[in-house]
Amino acid sequence: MNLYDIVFYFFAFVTLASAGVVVFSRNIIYSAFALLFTFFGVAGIYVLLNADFIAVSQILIYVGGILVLMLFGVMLTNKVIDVEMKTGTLQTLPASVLVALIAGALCGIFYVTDWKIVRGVSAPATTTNSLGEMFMTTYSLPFEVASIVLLVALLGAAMIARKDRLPQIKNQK
Amino acid sequence: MGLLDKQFNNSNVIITSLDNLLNWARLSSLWQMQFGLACCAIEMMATAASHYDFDRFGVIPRATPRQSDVMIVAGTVTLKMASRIKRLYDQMSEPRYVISMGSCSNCGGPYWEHGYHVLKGVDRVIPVDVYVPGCPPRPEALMEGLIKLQEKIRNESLVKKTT
Amino acid sequence: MRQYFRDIFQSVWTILVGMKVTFTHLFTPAVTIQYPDVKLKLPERARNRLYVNMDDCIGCFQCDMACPVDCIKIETVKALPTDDLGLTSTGQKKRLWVTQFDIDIAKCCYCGLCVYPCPTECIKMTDVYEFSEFDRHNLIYNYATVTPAEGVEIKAKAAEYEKEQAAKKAAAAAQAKAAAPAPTPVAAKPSPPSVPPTVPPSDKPTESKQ
Amino acid sequence: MPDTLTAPIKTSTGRALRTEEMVINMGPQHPSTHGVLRLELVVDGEIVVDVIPHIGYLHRCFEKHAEHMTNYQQVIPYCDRMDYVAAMNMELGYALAVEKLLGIKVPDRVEYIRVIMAELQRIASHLIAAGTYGLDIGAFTPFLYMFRDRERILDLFETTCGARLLYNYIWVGGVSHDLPPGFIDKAKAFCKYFRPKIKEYNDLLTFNEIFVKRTANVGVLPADVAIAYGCSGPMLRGSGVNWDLRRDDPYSIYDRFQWQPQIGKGEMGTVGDCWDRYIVRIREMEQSINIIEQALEQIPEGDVMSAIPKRIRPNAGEVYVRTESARGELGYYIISDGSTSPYRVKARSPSFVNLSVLPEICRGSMIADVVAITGSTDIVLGEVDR
Amino acid sequence: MLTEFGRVFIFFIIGAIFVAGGLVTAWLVRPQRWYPNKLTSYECGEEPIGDSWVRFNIRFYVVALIFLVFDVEVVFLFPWAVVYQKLGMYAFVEMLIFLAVLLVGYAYVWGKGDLDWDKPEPQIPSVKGKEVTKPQYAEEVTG
Amino acid sequence: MEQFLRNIIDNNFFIYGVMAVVPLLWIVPYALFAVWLERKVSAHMQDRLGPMRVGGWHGWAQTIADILKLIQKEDIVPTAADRKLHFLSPWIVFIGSYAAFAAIPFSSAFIGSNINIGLFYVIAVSSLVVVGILMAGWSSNNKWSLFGAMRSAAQIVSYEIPTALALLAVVMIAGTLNLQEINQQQNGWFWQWYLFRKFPFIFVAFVIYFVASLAETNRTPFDIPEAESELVAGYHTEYSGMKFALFFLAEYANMFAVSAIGSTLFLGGWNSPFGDFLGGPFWGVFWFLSKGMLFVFVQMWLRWTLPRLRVDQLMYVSWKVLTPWAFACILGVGFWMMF
Amino acid sequence: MTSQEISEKLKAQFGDAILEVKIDGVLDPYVKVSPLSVKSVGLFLRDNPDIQFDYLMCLSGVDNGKDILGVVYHLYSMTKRHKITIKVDVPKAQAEVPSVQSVWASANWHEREAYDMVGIVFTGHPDLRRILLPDDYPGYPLRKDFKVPEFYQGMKVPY
Amino acid sequence: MQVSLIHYLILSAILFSLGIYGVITRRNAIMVLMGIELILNSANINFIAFARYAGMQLDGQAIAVFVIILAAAEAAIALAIVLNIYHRFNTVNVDEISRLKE
Ligand code: SF4
Ligand code: SF4
Ligand code: SF4
Repeated sequence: MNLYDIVFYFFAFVTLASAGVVVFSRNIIYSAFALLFTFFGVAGIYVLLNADFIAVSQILIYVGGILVLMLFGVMLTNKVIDVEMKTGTLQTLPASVLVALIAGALCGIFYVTDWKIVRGVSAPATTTNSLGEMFMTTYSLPFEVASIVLLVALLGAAMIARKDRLPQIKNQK
Repeated sequence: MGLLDKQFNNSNVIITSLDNLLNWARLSSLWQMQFGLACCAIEMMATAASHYDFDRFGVIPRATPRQSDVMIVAGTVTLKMASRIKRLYDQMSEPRYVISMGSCSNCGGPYWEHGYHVLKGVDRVIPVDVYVPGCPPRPEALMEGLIKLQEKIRNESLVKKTT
Repeated sequence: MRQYFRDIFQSVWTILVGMKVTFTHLFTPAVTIQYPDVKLKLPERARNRLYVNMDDCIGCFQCDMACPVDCIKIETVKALPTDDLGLTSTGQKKRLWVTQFDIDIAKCCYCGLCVYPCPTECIKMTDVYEFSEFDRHNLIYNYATVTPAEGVEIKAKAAEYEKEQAAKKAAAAAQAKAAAPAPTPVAAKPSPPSVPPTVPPSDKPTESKQ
Repeated sequence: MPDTLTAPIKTSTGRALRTEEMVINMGPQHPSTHGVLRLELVVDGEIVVDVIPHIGYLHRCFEKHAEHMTNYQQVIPYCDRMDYVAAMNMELGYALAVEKLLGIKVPDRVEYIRVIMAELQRIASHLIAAGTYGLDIGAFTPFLYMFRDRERILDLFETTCGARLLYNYIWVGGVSHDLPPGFIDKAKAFCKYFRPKIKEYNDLLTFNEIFVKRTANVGVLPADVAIAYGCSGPMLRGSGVNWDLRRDDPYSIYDRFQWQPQIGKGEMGTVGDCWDRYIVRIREMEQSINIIEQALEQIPEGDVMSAIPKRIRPNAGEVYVRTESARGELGYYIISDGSTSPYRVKARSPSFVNLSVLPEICRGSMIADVVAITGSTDIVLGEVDR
Repeated sequence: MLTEFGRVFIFFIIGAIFVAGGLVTAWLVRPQRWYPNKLTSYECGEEPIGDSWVRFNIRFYVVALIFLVFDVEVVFLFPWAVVYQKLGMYAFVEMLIFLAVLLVGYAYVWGKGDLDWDKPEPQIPSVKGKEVTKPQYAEEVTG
Repeated sequence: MEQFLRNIIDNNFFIYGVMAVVPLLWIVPYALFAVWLERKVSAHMQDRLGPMRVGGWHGWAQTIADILKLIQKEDIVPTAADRKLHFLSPWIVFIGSYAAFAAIPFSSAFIGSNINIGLFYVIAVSSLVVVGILMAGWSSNNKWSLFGAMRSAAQIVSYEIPTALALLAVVMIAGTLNLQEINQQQNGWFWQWYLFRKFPFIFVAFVIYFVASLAETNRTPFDIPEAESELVAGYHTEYSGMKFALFFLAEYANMFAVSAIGSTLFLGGWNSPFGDFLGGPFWGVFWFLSKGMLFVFVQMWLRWTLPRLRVDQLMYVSWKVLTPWAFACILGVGFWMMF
Repeated sequence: MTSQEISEKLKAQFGDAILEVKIDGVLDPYVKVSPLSVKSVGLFLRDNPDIQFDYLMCLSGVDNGKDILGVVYHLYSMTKRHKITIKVDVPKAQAEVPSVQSVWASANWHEREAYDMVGIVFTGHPDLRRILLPDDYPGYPLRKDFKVPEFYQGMKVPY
Repeated sequence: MQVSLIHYLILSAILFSLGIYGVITRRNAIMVLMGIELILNSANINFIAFARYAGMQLDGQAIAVFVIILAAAEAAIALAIVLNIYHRFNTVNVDEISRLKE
């Protein structure tokens, strides 16, 4: 057991435990905040996999962006004293069975498959540079497509979210 | 249960020096609750302003009771306000101190006789450590009250007083 | 569009102007008076704690009446003809024992109205402002030169004297008009408003300085 | 799912809230309510839907005290304590009212002293108003500069009457002390010192773009609304109404001086916005300096105590006298029943009336604007609640 | 072998240890005298009306939505900026296209006012009430 | 286990640990000093003196007393609050701002972790703070806290864009995200600093970065999340004692972190302004810290000069002023480098 | 316009509702009107183009003794620059006066204050609550027969 | 056991299952979204693990970046929709919504 392994188990534990909280917590705000630790743990996993750029992007986008968005969403749509806050669950039993099956199957498949592990692939010194080059060259089309996706997301989100947002201020008593 | 909740029966060097240190910290950093009631509050503001500068004593105003150490009741406490003052005092975190500034909060001041809506002394609702007389007290007087309070804090002790 | 650029320019410019002002003040000497170390000399007319020169007080109640707050409490007892209370500095003869002269400085509003009517100018406002207390009751200042015990004694004496006088008078009256219905000498001395001092007599020494 | 669990929350006027609204209490202990005002804000996000002011946290029973005093003179300390930042102006109004009731004419020197004091006090008061206004908007430093300069005025007052804040100086029929020796020079020196300071405030605060953006077009109070609500003083002048009791209903000797009432012109936004009210105060300070300088030049010699009546005992009757205090029209309605103490004194305090328009101009603004608007009305709670 | 990121991780740990240390020291020293009134929520001395856990208004939201998109864009821009010098013209043009597309969106949301924090138009009060006929003000009053 | 221990020793674990503690040794005294400095600076700007009495000379011990006092303060968790989250949020806020120090090069010889995407990392990790603040505001169940947190989150989130874009302009020239390398590129006299290259684009970028960083650290004129005159104390209204101290510490740590990034990217970091004069790793620390403190001083200076903006104006500044100008800078630099 | 003319106009318009006019021998001339007509008088005074009392300077509640309460309106015209005082007397037992809040908006708080202090009920007032004193405060302090309560919410009131 | 590809794969599998579980069982729309985020994360772990161990090289990472970006776009749109729905129906409960739609 070397340090690498310990760190891996640590992050794996953080990820899974907090993911568990996300899924099983009855309080949606806890779920949302637990998501922070999940994302963080996953970022740690990425680092262990030599994907530093992705790890940091993960923090930037997931924690700084998506999570904040989720938190806002939760705060905008829920009252803590509501019944809704304690989100109801449904079909817990069948779901558990189903999910257990999926998990088992996946693990099994992963386990039995003889992955062609390429040894000795040392990580490039600077993933960022290489990634940048790849975006500009190999992946230039997806890159531009991404911009379109983002544009659509921007327009769509803004359009959907926009509503008659201004409250009616009555000047009459 | 923290240290400050304890009462030692006899003192020793450690306790005394700890006492001194903690007391020193407490008395040097009395954050004042930003809270003025009436005319005295204007003098309190003047005390904080350039000419007198409360900051020299380490007193800075904090708006929330949770972070303030000393409540300077500056002005007339009315019946309507008394319960609010009580609540604010309750919400302060310990250790906390109260300076009653001016005649009004000492005992109703000029309103003690006919003031049907004036609480005759803030000590009817919250415990007061130092009374600063004056109507309004000069800024210097308030500072003197503060120094008195510091004196009082300096003499606080973790050792149980054998009385 | 022009507005947009104007706003940006204005903001930057006015911010710089403001920064200049604060920066110059960084180097102007502070106006602070470092209180416990340096104390301002208060002007002559400063109105702070009251002081009563009891040697001069003739117990005329003028100050009490003038006070809007009613924070002066005076109690006088007629002096016996045998007592010599001395003269005030203005040469007036004092005829009353001032057995109690309390000023509740905690109630006082420092308006100074009590100062003007005093015939002997013995109540005045001083420049003492540092007199905060841990206990509110210490803020009741009793200026009377007679101690409470002495006061009781004086009162007793006065009552006795009154009684004597009344008895004498009654006797005289009885002598003079034996036939006439005697005027009932009611409790001759209207007992002084025996309001007990609202607070126990303070252990504070009577203010005698200044 | 509808909110079945929670009963609808109601404001103190009984209005039930809509789902996204919430009620916040701003005050009585809040850094920017200038004392113990409490504003019940109904907010929708950051937008203020309604404001319900609650006052009375400093109701000190002035009117009852006035009735209980043994003579008219004793009311003056209580007048001081109504508007404690402009105590001289409060005294002046009361003294004038009682003098009118008595039919006394005071000596010229007294009139001049009163005007000087009242104008100095107006400057001191406007300094606090502008300083705390800066504080409300978030600028800390101008506040301290203004307090620094105010301290000089207080020094003048202190040498004159011995008190820094509550003076009991202007008496019925006179003033309590004559000017101390050297006062006139000191006052002149102050005027000279003060003029350039106004520029400093302007540089630091008034024309700061952030400050302008925060206050211009915010809390617009049109002239007709201002009049209907009985606003007065800088509040009314800020709305562009050229109205100053010192000029339009002259009392004392204000007609002897050259000066200009200042009105809001909507330089930065709409007429009657917060910035206008603020600038009116700043410019009024300049005008007050003008008046003081003229008065200091013209002041005659004389006795200040000669007209003080030995015993104040007006005939039965009543009088309403109004003066322009630092906040606006200060009226005293005094009923005398022929005894030595007033039968009824009602103080029509400017802040009380000015404050009543607050809900009108706050509706539909943001929380930060409420702070700005409240600050610009420059209320003193002692006077609102009396 | 502790990579550079391992060292970053140590920073996290040290930070946590510091917080823990601080809190524990404070816990050792501070008094704890709770009573129900002390634990009431602060609201300027008043009793809070209603809960603060209410639904907030949507306007906090649109900003975050727009932010997210730009955040993502930043993620793309960084690798690009790093290799910009090396790749030169090609990267520049490509990025111009990328930016142009996004700027369209930016212009759109700007034009549609989604970048504005929702702020109602200032409401100017007016004299109201049925019985009112507005009095006319003479010149010298309003002038 | 033995293996593990050996690993630790082999890996110089301790050395790294010590290196990680060093910034802490800087942050805490720095925060104490900065708070003291802030009070002194503000005082002198306002013609007063500031702390004078605690500890003797100019109240140097003032902030030490403050922190010792905060330790003694009772810790209050309101009944209405959510206790778990209330407890957790100072951790996240402090750790978030502390972790940013990992990538900051204090001198050519000292950097917590010389990761090659240092800059990107710093930007990313500071977003942890947002979550912590939201947590603090929400869990307090206090309306002022909630408002403060919402505003704060919206604000930090919005100003992250101009910050990142402004920094991007430098990255384009530098061609690396490694802060140490960026520093090395600015070696030499002060006109080698990026601030003065490609004039005026980088200069504008610098201004944008500075303004945005003010907002990210909630400093005036962008201190609306804790605007005292509006929101009492913002998201930490309900926090007392040590937890509040942690927020406070985090705020000042953040102030220094953004200053450090600013000085690294624009002002040459640990480079001496005068070529080799007073160069070297040791003096590097000196230069770095003094540049950082210069920034901090300017932040204070602004704070005591300016009023604060309103929320909508804040958004205006971010989205309609800073962001477009930052884009313009990027394009400008891009064109300059191409042609 | 002088007070004389104003009062004459009023008399001509309202006749019996004008109970008393006093112009000489007092410092402030006043017109006493019957309680019920006060609102219409107010409207008339405000809207009559010759009078135009657009500014309500002050509204005071008074305890006149002998179980009579009074309301005093001090009016001023910004445009015409004249003033007048209107008075109303009501018996204490049935102290009700129509509200003039809709005539002069500034009356709103003044009336609440008069209600609070003297206990005059202004009918038609949109929001007649106590303004200065707490809602549960006993009594109307500016009445001459007011007794200070011994305790208020457990706090001792007298010294 | 030395940590290798399989560990990561199993980790991602568990994460995936948890995400699925969340999506299936929770009725709150935002909770469903959180589940989806978990699933996307697990997918990303796979990509990067393959990149590291199975010779996918940087391509895996590049794809992961695109996935993150898609996730962001998805989150933005989805949350906007949820909010819109919330405004319409005053609930974010999925069942409730489908009932109300009829
Ligand atoms: S003590 Fe005097 S100055 Fe202070 S509040 Fe009371 S009346 Fe005002
Ligand atoms: S100063 Fe005023 S309040 Fe004080 S005792 Fe004299 S008259 Fe009374
Ligand atoms: S007025 Fe003077 S002499 Fe008379 S009782 Fe008072 S202090 Fe004594």
